[in-house]
Amino acid sequence: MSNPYQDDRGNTDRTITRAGGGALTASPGTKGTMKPAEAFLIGDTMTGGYGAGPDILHDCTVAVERGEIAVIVGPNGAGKSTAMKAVFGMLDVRQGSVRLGGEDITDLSPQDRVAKGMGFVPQTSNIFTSMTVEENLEMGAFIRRDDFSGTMAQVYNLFPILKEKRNQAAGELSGGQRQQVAVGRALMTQPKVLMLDEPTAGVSPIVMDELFDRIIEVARTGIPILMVEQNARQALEIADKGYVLVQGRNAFSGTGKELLADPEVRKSFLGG
Amino acid sequence: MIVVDDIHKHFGGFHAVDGASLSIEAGSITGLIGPNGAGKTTLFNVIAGVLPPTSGRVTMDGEDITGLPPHTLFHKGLLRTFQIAHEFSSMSCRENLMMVPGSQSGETLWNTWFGRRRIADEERALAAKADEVLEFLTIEHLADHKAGQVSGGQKKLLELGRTMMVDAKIVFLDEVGAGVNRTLLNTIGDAILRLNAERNYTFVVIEHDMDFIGKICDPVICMAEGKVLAQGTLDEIKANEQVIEAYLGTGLKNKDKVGA
Amino acid sequence: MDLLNAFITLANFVLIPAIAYGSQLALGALGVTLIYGILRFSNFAHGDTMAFGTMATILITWAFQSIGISAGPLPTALLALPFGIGVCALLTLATDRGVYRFYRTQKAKPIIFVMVSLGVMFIMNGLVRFVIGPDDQRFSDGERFIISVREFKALTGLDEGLAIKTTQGITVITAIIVVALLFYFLNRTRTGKSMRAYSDNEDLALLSGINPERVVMVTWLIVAALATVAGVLYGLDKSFKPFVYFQLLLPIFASAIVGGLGNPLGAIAGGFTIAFSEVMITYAWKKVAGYALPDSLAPDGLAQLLSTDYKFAVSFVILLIVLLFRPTGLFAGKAV
Amino acid sequence: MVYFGCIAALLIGTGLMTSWNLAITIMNFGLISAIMALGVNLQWGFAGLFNVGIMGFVALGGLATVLVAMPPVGEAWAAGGLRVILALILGAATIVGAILAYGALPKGRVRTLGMIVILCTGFFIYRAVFDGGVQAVEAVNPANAGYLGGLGLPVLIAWPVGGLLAAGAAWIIGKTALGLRSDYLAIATLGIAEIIIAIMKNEDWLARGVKNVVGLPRPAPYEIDLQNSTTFVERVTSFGFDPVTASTLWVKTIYAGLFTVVLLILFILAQRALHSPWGRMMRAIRDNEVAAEAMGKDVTARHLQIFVLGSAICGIAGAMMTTLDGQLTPGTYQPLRFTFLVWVMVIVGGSGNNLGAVLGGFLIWWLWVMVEPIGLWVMQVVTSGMADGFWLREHLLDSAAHMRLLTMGVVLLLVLRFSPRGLIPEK
Amino acid sequence: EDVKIGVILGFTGPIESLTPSMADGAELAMQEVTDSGLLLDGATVSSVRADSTCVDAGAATAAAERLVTSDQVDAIMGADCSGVTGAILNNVAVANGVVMISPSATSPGLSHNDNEDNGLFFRTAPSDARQGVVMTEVLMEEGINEVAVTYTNNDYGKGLADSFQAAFEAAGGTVTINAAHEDGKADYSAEVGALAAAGGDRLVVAGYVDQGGSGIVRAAIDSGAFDTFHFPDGMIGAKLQENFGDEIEGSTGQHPGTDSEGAAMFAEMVGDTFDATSPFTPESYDAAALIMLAMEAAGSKDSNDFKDHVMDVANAPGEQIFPGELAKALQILKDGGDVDYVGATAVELIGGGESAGNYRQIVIEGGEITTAQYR
Ligand SMILES: Nc1ncnc2c1ncn2[C@@H]1O[C@H](COP(=O)(O)OP(=O)(O)OP(=O)(O)O)[C@@H](O)[C@H]1O
Ligand SMILES: Nc1ncnc2c1ncn2[C@@H]1O[C@H](COP(=O)(O)OP(=O)(O)OP(=O)(O)O)[C@@H](O)[C@H]1O
Ligand SMILES: CC(C)C[C@H](N)C(=O)O
Ligand SMILES: [Mg+2]
Ligand SMILES: [Mg+2]
Repeated sequence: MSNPYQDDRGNTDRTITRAGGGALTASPGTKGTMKPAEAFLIGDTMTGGYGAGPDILHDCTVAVERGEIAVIVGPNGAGKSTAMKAVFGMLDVRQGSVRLGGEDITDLSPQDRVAKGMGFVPQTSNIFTSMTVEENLEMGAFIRRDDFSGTMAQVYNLFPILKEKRNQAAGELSGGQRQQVAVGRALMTQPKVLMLDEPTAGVSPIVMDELFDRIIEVARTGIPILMVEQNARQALEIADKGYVLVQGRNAFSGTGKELLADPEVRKSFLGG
Repeated sequence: MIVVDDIHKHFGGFHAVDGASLSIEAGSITGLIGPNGAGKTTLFNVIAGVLPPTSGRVTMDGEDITGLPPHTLFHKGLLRTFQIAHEFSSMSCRENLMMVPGSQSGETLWNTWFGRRRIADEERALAAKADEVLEFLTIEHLADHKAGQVSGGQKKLLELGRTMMVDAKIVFLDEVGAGVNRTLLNTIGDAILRLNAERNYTFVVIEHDMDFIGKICDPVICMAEGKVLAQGTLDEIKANEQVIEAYLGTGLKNKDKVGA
Repeated sequence: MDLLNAFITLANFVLIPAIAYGSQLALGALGVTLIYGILRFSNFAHGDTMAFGTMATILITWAFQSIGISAGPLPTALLALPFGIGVCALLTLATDRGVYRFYRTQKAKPIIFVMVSLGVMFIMNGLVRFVIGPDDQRFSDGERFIISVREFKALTGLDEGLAIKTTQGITVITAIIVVALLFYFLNRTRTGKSMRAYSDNEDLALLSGINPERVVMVTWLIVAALATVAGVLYGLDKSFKPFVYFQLLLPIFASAIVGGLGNPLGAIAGGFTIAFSEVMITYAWKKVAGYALPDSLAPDGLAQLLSTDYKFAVSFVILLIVLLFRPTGLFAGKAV
Repeated sequence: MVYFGCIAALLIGTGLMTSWNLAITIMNFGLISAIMALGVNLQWGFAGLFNVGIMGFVALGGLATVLVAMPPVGEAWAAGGLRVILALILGAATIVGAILAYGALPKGRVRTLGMIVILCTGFFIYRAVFDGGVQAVEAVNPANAGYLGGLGLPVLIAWPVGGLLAAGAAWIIGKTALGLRSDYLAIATLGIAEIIIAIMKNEDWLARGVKNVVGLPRPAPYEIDLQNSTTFVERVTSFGFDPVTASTLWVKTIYAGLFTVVLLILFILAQRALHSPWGRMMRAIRDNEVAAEAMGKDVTARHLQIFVLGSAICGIAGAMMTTLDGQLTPGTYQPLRFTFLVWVMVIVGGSGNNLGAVLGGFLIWWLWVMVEPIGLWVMQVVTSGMADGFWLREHLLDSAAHMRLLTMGVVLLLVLRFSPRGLIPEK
Repeated sequence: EDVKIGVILGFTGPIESLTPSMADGAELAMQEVTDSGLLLDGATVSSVRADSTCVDAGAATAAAERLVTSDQVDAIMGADCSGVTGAILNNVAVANGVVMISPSATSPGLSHNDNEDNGLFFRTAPSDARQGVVMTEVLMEEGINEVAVTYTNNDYGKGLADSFQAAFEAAGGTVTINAAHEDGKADYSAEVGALAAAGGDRLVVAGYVDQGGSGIVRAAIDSGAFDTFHFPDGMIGAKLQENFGDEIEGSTGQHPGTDSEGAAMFAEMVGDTFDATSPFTPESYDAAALIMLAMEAAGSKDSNDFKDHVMDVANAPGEQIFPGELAKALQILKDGGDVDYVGATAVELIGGGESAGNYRQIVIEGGEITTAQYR
């Protein structure tokens, strides 16, 4: 915290309110090529926005299966983060529903979703800046009652730099290091489903590769991963499923390979 | 243009920048890469006057600028963006841009009371300029949105937009690309090239996206552990063993596990 | 011998009172600092919370005294203390429910909280006077001194005496215990860490499965306990008077801030800084110098740097100097 | 606008229900409060500076009225006035010398030692000269004078002078303390205000300290003179007014007119400043100092500027208030009344908004004065059902005076509850 | 007809614990008069309370304004603290021509030389200039010629301490230190430390018994700095006995009062409805009584009429009137006689309408406040 120029003193993202879901109307069928109704986690035809503001999502659907990696890509401001927040219950879903393992969780508060095993790394202010790296990780494991030292060792293994800086306040880390702490924190939860909002923003290529490696591993242990990525090409390469959001709507969906191959997607979102 | 001479920056016992020396040619677009925590942002902060160096010297066109406050450097034509977006959250995006130019006559209290005509004219020109920049960044529809309520990537764009509001000599960009859509990033790259060519801006760019670096940067400097590790064209750098080991890596190991 | 006399004089008039007063301030400042650290606002109602808790304790003490319960040489109030804490906790929790929670869900700015706490302060202020009146109340009983001046002189045969009051002793010991406990609690226990996490980044805490309402509740409970303990100890040592408790707010805040807001250790350091600067700077060194120096050098005047009129001013000057060199207090506090 | 209608209605209501004299009195203090709120809003609402030392600047304004308007005390000047002034100059010279030495000497032990030596010798010389002078001055007719007096100028001059005095103090404070953030700045300013007030309380030679200066000259005629002036009496009786009431109303109206002019001028200036690039720059600084600094804005200088301006406004208000009171009583400058109440005004009105601050000034002041009768009335209503002499009734009625603060608290909470960003929020 | 008297005292603020009994004292007199049915042919007297806050001149002025212009009181009993009293007097009382009798504003600054108050202001407490002299006499006779002084830092304390120091030093005594203390503060060790270092045979505490004054005494006793004290009026009250009892055995003091046994009668009359010995409570009774007697003497409740009669009823010649004898006084006045109001504090108004100052010298014996003599 002693360096005010790097600190974004948490809690600046005013949108993360405990709104805890909203008034629901029916979920009017789904579109898209997949059958998300069977998916493990699904935000089904969600429509909603911030506070009393206009709708930002329009019938937007994102879903992820057990053991799968689903990636959301799209231009800035498309509503990717908003979709993630909606799935996590941090803003009013005015229409549509969110289901986890077949159970409708639209009305649950974010805390309750955490208790249900959902883990989330927000795009901004995603670490406890005044706490040490190790305490950040411990807080990740807050809901766990078992011994989590094993998981912590794994995280340190994955991000060796964090082990080095374990007793340093997280706010004093470099941008990429913070990102690693944030992901590490989420991994500590041992979630049933992991949601990552741009986990690789600002991390170096080598760490990004490792991160993706690890994400693949995690996914292969059966934990579904839903993530937003701007490093879209790399992300789609490892994705089982990809969503392209444009202005709050599903523009394209398909497997990662399909999207990578789609010339229009390449041109508009992957930088040619 | 900028010469960094043996800069050290210590936080307690930790040497974030540990004797970095480099020079930036006028008119170049220099890429600065390096592993997380290499000290790139810290070096920026030292150059831009945000952090006082523990030792060492920075000169700009031969003039010693070590330790000058950021606002003085701004008026000397040295601009920077922040890795973590520093928008003025309760102001609209347009205002975020309009506040940038220095020496506006409306920033003198006396004029706000007695020179209102002049201010009004200036304001119109500024607003037009700001809208132009917003349009360029593809966020013209957000002109009247509070900057605190736009998406993460849009904030980064705004961050870049501010440097386009004035005539800068040298601009330090700290990871403009992180969180920005790749297609747009390409456009930004084009803009940087154009500013460089047409207005002769010098750029120093921190970025982790090698495609982007490759596209726009000529000399590339790689830092690691607070020191300059290597310098040269991107291809040279990419071939450097040390750089590969510390920074670039060798790609995914679990590629085989990727599904269909 | 003279040197010893000099030291005893100094101890009696400077060291002991300053240590006791410092501990009282520290206990108060702990409450302020905790709210600042975790709920992130300066709670102006703290002085009146202290008054309320003390009032509850006094009423219970009186009840005890009237039915003949006592704690031997120690003040009866210590027996009543847990009940007083309970009542005070009920009040703080009710206030939180009725008042602060609304602004929390609104994500109001800290300044709004400060203003709200000002409103709460007014109300508690009225409440306390309403129940027990504006007069001062004495409720201490038991043995007054651990050692009194007379006893000390008799015991040592020195010219100068030294008095240590029971309440001073209790205050200092309590302060040490409370700080140690609090420190342990915040840095070592799960709940404590979750409180720090909440204070750091409320939203992220939520995402980690921390229940914010629980954190807030625990905070208020601890604050109620701290406020009551601080208030009762102060009241035992001096006397209970609602207006004085309101006035205490200023030195308490000063302590919390010099120490570094949000930092429990800072609260302690701050309390002692303020107390010592108040007592030392305006102290007239005449007597001490008279003992310590040879006769020829003994001062004629009072050897006082500044008159006591400037006691407060001086402690604020010290505060300013500390802040100029350490802008977030002695122990690097937070800034909202 | 609706709100200002409400305020007008409140004042007129007060006038009708109680008396016009009371209504105008409240309005006069309301005008002054509005000015103070404007000053604080400038600092907090525009620039995010947490100044809790308002009472100090208000007190300095008050001091200015004495220094400007009271007639000089010749004997006191003769007795030791020059000596006091000389001492003050010596004191200032010591500090300047120390600062110069700090710059000149190389860092290290020499510098520390040098500073200590300069400061200590300076202090002792200063005390030696000063104490004698002060004693001489204070010995001159202590019950009624015992101070140097003022310049004997018209009291209206004291208003700008009060502003200047406060601005000067603010400049010194700003130079040293503005680097501090939020609550640290708050306690620093509070501390400095306490110091200012301690000086005003204890330096009797300056303005009689706690012995107060009474009978300050007024910019308006004395009611008594009006009542004794036949033209005035004839004029008002011809309109069918009671001369006593008319005279008191007339005097108050003069004050009200003067205050309104000052408020309007300041309000317009503040409003223009806010809605200009300057205001935008201030908001940017408030939002994010680091970024503003990187965008070429000299944050420190701007902060200093606005701190000085806001404090000057408080100083002007302080001078006006002392003029209205007709006396300087340093003991009244208590943080609750002069700092926190003003803050409540700003926040309730809506910080960052000049209109809001003005509104808050009026509204909160009205409440501050009127909650007392309101509280009593509430108590009477509550107890009306109880039997005479019933202990609870007695107790409640006895405590009615304390309802004042309680009511104030309740109102404050209610306002903040229903419009947490103030009545007229920043847009 | 109904007579209204405004009682403006600091019900909230630093002397809030003194004011309830002061107001009760004043209202007791009003009740007595109402019950007698003799004032202005059977007028009832009612009291309208207002809060002076003791320190906030602005609020006090507004409150007084309300009393005078809205509640239309005929006279004001108050205010308490000298600061707000001055403000109310200048801004409200004089402007509206309302008589004001303060029971407790003792600052010498309120004595007026010329007629700037239009003859509207009186006070039943003596100016502190006088008390300083009396205090010197008491101490000198006790054989004490070296004392330390601490005073509450307001016009009362400062004025008293200064006038005492002047008198005491003129009489050949030494004041080792004359240090202020602020009321209502949390801790007084610094003050006591300085006082102890300066030393002296006795500590003069010119403060308030339920304010800083007690805090100083407490700290001084506990640290063994002083064991005997001298108390002026602000310190003498039931609280003193209650708080310290025999810990201050042998201490001395004085406060306005005479052997006219008025105080005792007052105390007896009050019984335990409120604390009759609390500072300025008898003065308050007297202030209210004077107002009403003057009204009767003038045969009018208009301030401009009865202001000239206040001095007459307060001073000789005439029949002496003690607390509880207001009915008798009213009757005498009604019959055209003359009264000399003595009241609870042996009221004697001099000069510009302030109390001449008779003092009761006390000594603490057996933990009780006992009368040593009157002067
Ligand atoms: N205020 C501080 N206190 C202590 N250490 C710090 C502080 N600021 C930065 N550091 C350390 O200095 C090192 C360099 O940080 P810096 O932000 O310059 O890295 P970077 O090269 O910009 O990395 P990235 O690519 O992740 O942004 C990091 O290891 C970081 O932990
Ligand atoms: N707190 C907020 N209040 C109101 N509108 C918001 C808020 N946050 C974002 N928006 C708006 O919602 C839209 C979608 O924002 P979102 O953050 O979901 O974009 P995104 O797809 O994540 O973009 P990026 O890639 O830049 O992070 C944007 O147009 C933005 O202006
Ligand atoms: C009631 C007392 C506080 C009044 C005091 N004697 C004064 O003149 O201020
Ligand atoms: Mg996003
Ligand atoms: Mg960086």
